[in-house]
Amino acid sequence: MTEYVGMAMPRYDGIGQVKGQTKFVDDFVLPGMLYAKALRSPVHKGLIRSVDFSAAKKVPGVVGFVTADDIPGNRLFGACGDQQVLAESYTAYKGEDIALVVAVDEDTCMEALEKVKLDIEEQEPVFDMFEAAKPGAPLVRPDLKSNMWEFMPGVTTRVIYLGDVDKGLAEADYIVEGRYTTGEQDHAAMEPMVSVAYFDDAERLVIHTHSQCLQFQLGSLASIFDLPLSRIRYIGGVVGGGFGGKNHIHADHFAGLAALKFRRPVKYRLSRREDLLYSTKRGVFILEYKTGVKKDGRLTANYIKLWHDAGAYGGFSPYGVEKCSMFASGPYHIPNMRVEGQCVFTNKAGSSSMRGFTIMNGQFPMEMQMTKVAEAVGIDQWELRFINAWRDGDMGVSRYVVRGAGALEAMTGAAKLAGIELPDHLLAMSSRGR
Amino acid sequence: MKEVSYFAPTEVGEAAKLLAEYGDKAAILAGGTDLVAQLNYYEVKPAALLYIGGLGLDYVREKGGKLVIGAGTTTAHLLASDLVAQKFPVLAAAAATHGSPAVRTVATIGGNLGTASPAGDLIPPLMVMDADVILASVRGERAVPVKDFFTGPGETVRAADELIVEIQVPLLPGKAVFEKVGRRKAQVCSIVSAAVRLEMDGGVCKDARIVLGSMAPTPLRCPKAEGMLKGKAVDAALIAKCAAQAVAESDPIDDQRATAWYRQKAGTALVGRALTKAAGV
Amino acid sequence: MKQILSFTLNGAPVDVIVTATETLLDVLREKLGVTGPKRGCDNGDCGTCTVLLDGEPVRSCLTIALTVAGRQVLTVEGLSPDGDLHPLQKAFHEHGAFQCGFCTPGMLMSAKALLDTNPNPSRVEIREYMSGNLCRCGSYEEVVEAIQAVAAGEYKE
Amino acid sequence: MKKKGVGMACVLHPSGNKGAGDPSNAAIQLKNDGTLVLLVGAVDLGQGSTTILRQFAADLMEVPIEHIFASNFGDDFAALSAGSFASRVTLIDPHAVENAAEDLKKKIREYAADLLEVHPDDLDYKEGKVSVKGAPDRAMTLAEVGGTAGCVLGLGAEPALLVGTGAWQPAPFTPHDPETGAMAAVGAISFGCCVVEVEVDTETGMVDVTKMTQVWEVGKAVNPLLVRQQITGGTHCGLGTALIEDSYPYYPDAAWAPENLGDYALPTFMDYPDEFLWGYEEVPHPAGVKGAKGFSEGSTNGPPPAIMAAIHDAVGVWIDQYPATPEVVLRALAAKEA
Repeated sequence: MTEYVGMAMPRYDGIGQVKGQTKFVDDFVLPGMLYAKALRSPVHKGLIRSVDFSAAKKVPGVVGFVTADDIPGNRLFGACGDQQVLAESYTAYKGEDIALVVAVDEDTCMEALEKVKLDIEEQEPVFDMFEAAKPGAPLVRPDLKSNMWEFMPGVTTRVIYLGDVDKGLAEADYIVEGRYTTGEQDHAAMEPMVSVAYFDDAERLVIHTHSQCLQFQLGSLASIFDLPLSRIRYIGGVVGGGFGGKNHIHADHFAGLAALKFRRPVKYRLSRREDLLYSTKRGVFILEYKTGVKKDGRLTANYIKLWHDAGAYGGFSPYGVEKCSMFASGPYHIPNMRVEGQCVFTNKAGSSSMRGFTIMNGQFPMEMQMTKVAEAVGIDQWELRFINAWRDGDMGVSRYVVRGAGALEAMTGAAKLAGIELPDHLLAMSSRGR
Repeated sequence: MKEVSYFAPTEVGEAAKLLAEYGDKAAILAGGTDLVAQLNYYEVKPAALLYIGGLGLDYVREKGGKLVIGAGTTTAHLLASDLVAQKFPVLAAAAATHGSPAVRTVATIGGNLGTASPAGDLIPPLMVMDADVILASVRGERAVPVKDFFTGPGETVRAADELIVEIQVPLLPGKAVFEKVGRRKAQVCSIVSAAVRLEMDGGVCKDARIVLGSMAPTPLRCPKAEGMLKGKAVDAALIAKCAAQAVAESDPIDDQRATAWYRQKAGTALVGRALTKAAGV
Repeated sequence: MKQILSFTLNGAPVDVIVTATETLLDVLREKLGVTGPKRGCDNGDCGTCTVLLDGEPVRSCLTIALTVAGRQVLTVEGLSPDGDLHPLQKAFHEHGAFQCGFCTPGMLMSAKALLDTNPNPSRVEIREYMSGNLCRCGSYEEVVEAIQAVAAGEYKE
Repeated sequence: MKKKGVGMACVLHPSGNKGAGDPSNAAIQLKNDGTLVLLVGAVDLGQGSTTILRQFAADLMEVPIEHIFASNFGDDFAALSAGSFASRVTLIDPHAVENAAEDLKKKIREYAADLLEVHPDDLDYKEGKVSVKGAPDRAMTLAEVGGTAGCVLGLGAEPALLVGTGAWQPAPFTPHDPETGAMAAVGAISFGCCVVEVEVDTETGMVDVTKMTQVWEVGKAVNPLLVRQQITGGTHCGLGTALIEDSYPYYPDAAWAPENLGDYALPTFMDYPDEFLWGYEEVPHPAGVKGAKGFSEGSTNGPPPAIMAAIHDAVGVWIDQYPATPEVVLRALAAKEA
């Protein structure tokens, strides 16, 4: 029998792609379909005094508006359940959705949006997480007690440790310190956020989605719409690039709410500009490292403090702080490790999962440290990494036991391909044991 | 957007009449690479679109010691033109960095002038050659030196009833060089650009032009820096001083692409490089 | 103000009612159901909407529909009218020159325009010519390889 | 002046949610003609999850791959799966497919046992056929089983819907220990090494990545063509992250946030390394089907530190942040001179 696993073969669905026949969400254009666009907060932080749709309503082609009062179920969503579906009394980042205008086409939506009279009181935003963390700092949202995420009641620092980091640093011959900032990126999938929703013959709400995770989002949508899961047909599976950005709901809730209210097919999509400015992004981490090492190159300790800018809502950020912490010492055996992580709210669009989610934010500083450690000790950087690389049975900071270790194999393979000759004593090492 | 009129005249006179009627309520559509993006994002709301692609303004000719370029000449046409390659190679060098191939097939030199971006790639080469913009209207034609054409970002001396119809480029002697830096290596808006032209006699500079892009509200001539070179033997030390002077004449800002600090630093480097190449030192 | 626009789309004549500000991309996707060209930015930056106009690549999102009156428009749907794959389509598929496929219809049209004018491009010529087509899945290496394979005659119609 | 440098980095990437608790599901239906439909919950974002899960299904059902149609279109069934994130699919979903295949084979044996008048335990399933142990002539093909169960072959047979279902998760969810932060459940970890050569323009700060090598240890390369795509893709994203992309150029201030793909500049063909080498190594992972463990996001992780190390090698400054835009590099050089 042919064995298919291990065989190079083109994508199963590739023919449709090269013929341009694959139906992405925005490719669905239905008879009588309406379009929705969002009224957004013009300020980074504000208190909504009133929204007056009376002039906008008169624009020919306008079908109506959707506000928080039209939401049948939950008015909050997101991984932490703290994000407003539509803002009611406050906005916490520039571009936050306040209402939807629904019309026969997007031109009409835009014309009507210009005529909506939004009375919003601009408040002092806070962008810098160290400012936001100070006692007495302006609150990012009125529903917060402080701008710090609580991992457990009253606990704003997630501590994960193994061994005794103070002892490990005391044992070290060299200590290398560094402070690193990992910037903010956009997923920038070629397909911007979009959704199409309508009711089918059986009165089920059909949603064409580019979701990366149908199950999670279906649950969230059902609670917003107050519909049983079985009343929603959530059709996905064709996605124009996700990279973590489509783990969040950006469009399905709005297309669905408008379809619920007006009982007609509705398309809601973000322009590229809206997508870049107002959708979720990879949030910033700032990390401080203190790495201890013996003269012979053995790592003794790694002490990390990190801060993550969550933006205005929790999303996956608290999870991300923990995930970053668990792997921020790289693929290395270090007997003593301690990570202290904090997650801080600021008045920006929410942070998100993105390719390499929070792992790359920890690998970057760790590898910078490793190169600096090699320089400090005066040891070849490959040798430093080979000596310390995980073997099966080593333990990570959160006490997981490493199985199937392969850092040595990856390094050996890369060196060979790149034309770098490694000494025999390194090539003789095995991930199967130390 | 539904009530916008569309006109596609086939003669300049016809276009001029329409412009006389509509003035600034008409948007002049050539390649559309700037205008249509603005329409897509509801940033402009013209009463009419005046498409000038049918006016026959896509040409490059040599006439009376000048290179005459129709305003509707596309960047791709400039790149393919033997005349441009031979007589005005610095324009081809800039054109090669302009947008991407699918933009260059439609983007026009007149549009690059009319858009009046301080980052317009084709402008610095035109300015180092003392080129003129020819504007036509029902009132007649006039020539405006490119260096006097811009009044601010997106703003020019073109009256609302005037149409850019031609660019006339004196084939001045000397070697001209274009340099540009952006955030990536292709399809990129310049953070800073520079064009220079040096007419050398032995090691001595007879005439000089230095133009900076993205360093001021408009593309900028640097007359004091030019003055430092004229009549002088050009060496590395003078080039360094001159580059610093050119940047001192500019007024860059912080924006999404870089800070003024960076523009000054990189601008100095680009002018220095361009002068070095142009002087052959 | 609505007007009738007549042009040739993938070899067949088309008449469609359009407004002055509608782009070719709007008309293809929303009115004619030709959804191969994608809407990625509406700003000319991404290249997913690239089509050939009289054989030359243009951004359909930056092309006012009325300006194509009487002209020839080719989209990815017109690359393989008989159902057989165009050599570039075959090569893109077999070389894995895309992942999500959203950029592919535009990528293919740029690649066709390149080979139509330069049948034997070098690696750097391919990279320069294709640089206006963005792919976030990062398939650039595979695209270059696929175009090289077609140029080398490895894929016949 | 242009200066050259070389840098490297060794990085990891975990597959699956931290703390686990992220199940996947799959189902395989036998059609009346003996072909199979595989339903998976993993969303194909372009990474090719449907393609590789079909490869697993073909091996597990021992049929030619052309006999399997695969769908990830969501709708009612597939929406049961956690989804495509955390590089989890290659580690987790093949187990669901395996369980679904085992379930279907069991159901096929049970159904065929009645027809062949033997006990199900006396039947072997091999290469798309059930046969009586020791009597290979007494056998039924999948087409015969499917056709009979669908009542299109043979009269009077009992109808049956032959669908195998499967579900799997690496471990039940475990929370962090409140005192130590311990969280022992981790699906699998993959490893990568990135070697980079750069040229740094010391006057403009532009960094040119002239050569990059990325090798990943992936457990099992289920489909080397797709392994390559994941490595080239991560290179694109990692390179943009390292050198170009920035949603807040004046962070922490929100000013001048880029609003188009010209200013939020993604790497173009020209920004990709002039020379790119890739490879994979295989250390079969005990938690994976056939040793597969996934790695795909990870290829983003190596380029940023490797590029910064190369910049340091070239010009002697540490860029302790990303992106290393021309401005960031030039400022670091200016600070070094000062």
